[in-house]
Amino acid sequence: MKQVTVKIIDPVGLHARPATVAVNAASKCKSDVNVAFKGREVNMKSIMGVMSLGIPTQAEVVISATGEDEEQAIAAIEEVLRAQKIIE
Amino acid sequence: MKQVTVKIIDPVGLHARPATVAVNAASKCKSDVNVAFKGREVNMKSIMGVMSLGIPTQAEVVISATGEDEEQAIAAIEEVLRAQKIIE
Amino acid sequence: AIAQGLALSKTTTISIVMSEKLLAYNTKILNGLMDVAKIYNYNIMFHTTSKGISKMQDVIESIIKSRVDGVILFNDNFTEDEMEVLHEYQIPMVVVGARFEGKKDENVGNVYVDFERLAYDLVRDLIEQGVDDITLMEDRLNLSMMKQLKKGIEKAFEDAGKNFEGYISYGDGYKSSYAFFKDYFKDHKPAKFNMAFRDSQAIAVMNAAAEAGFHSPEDLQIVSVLDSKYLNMVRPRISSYNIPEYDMGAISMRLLTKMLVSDRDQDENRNIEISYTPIPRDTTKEELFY
Amino acid sequence: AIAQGLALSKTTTISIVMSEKLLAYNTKILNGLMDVAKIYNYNIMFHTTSKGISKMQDVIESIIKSRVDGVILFNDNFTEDEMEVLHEYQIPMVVVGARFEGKKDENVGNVYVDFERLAYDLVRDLIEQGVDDITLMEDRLNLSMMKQLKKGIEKAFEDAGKNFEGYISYGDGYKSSYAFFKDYFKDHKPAKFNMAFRDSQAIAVMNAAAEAGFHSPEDLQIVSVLDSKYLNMVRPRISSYNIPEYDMGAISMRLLTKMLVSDRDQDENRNIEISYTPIPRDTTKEELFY
Repeated sequence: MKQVTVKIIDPVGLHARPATVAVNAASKCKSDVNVAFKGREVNMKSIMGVMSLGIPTQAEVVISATGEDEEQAIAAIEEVLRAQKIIE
Repeated sequence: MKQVTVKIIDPVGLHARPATVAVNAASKCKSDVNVAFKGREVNMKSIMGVMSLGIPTQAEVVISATGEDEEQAIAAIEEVLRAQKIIE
Repeated sequence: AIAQGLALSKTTTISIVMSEKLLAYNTKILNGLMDVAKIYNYNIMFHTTSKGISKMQDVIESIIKSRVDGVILFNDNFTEDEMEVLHEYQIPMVVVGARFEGKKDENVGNVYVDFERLAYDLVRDLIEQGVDDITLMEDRLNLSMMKQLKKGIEKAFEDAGKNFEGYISYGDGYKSSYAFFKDYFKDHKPAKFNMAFRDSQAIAVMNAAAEAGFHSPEDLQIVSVLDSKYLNMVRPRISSYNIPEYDMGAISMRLLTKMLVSDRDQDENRNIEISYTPIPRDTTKEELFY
Repeated sequence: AIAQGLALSKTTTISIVMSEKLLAYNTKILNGLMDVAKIYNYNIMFHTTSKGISKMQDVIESIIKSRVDGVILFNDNFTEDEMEVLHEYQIPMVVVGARFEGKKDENVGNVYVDFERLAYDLVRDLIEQGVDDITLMEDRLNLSMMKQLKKGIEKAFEDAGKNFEGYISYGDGYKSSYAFFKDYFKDHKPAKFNMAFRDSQAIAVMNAAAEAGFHSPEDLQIVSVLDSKYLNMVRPRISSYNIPEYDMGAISMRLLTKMLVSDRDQDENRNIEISYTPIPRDTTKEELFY
């Protein structure tokens, strides 16, 4: 497993379009990808899962990937979220 | 041939949605249907034709139908235009 | 033509059905639907209903003929009979907008805002603060929503031992609302509290009142249920509710996805309530949304 | 699944492609497209492009795979390379919005407003009236339109022996425009004439100026090129242009219909210019649109 802690800077948090962008990025990976916030962890490929976490702006969340492409998965997800100004 | 003179009361004239509603009503008839305004006559089943007449509000136009269902055609077109408050 | 058909058949196809008149008010929901559809590589067939051009019956016929895999319906588009036809063909569908009050089965999902509770809670607070001079402006484009708002207000009045008589109905659109209130304020005072569903109605009552010498929030409080960026651009800025519309769209499409793959008898939740939060701006008094 | 495909293949299918960010500004064009499509019983596949979710390349791939009969493209969605790919597959298409400046052939139609001439005529009149202190606010959502407006203004300046330097660029959206002007007017006067493409930018400059003590039209004239009902709701009401957007949509779909059935070598007009007319309201001086 590979993991990274990121800070959400999008003003609406990980809701709405930012959440959908995150799910889209995660969905492209072969690895299982999870996102954890305040002790709850959900499948990052699930829109309703990610939205149910209610992640606000400035929150720190942990993204983890497990699988053959875990290394690249984390890097790719970070890159997309950063390009979309969702994380720092 | 059967024809009728009607007055356009829709505030935008026979442009935009009203024109499209009129063309839709004419298109359902088997007869040839024409609309005439200020000496120019066009096929009432043609959107670009009808719009090209530039028919303003309060204009009087002549609708004519030629064909086996000409009687019903005129009646049906009048009914639709009236229901949509395009003519009096 | 056959090759074309075969190519199309590989992909899941979803029909989105909405009324043309509501399109301008539902672009965020549509964006949420489209984004999630794209993630699942769905093809989207788009249908609008439009008076004098295409009726709901035609749309239903075209949906059944083209055998789409699922349907997203915006509320306020259809009658119970029309829903019945879609039911018979067992097409999974999600109704988005207000709470769907027709017959439900495992083929029907609903992603909704509880407008009745929103209105009830607001009016209960107002009555507690001594305000019972309340107007609800009819919005003909959203009659399901109106019905639910009215029900909530009536219940709050009833619970306070009062009777609600402030429902007003006139034409739709800003121009007719504005003309109505310009005339109305010649010999009437505005209600102490004015509730509209859409931005344009709220702006209409504010402008007409201001031009008659009444100012918000002192003389009249105003709330638009649906938020829009324009409420922040007018002066004074009009209070409203934040309803996560993009999320409603995204969740609706995701729910439909689940319905397409899941066992019919699985007891999953197909009714998802979306939360709302007030956005106090300049047209409501400080004590209302504390 | 094969039966489903066969059923689908009987009907003409048209893809409509637009950017998600432009959806809210193009609902009238979309309504015109949908109404005419319905008259011809076309199926409409709807595609949106959306940053981080679906790129134009993905949309093109899906259009080619599903072998639609024709495409309606909103301008500002694609690059020349992307157009090239659609060209290669010989898919008839109509580009709607601004004048399309890429390579054209018999498979490409264009229904457009001549924004360059609109800007040229307006600025020529302004210069004749002694006004050459003019600002054009960049709109990042509509860069093709901006390019054409800028070209028209520059030409009018050039013809008057002057040089245009009033193009300003900041973020997109009302909030960033408003913040920019709030700050700007602390130590600058507004330009005598301010031209925006969309309603929100025009309202932003008006609100920021009013709050800094400058009033329209005396201190600053304001025009929004695109009209919207909100320009009539703010005070003062903002002048704009009437562009028949519904007609643009209706005509675009009709043009595509003709292209689908006509002989390739037929020399029909595939470039249709749509007219515009000024709507003088409160933010322009009387002599401007006489």
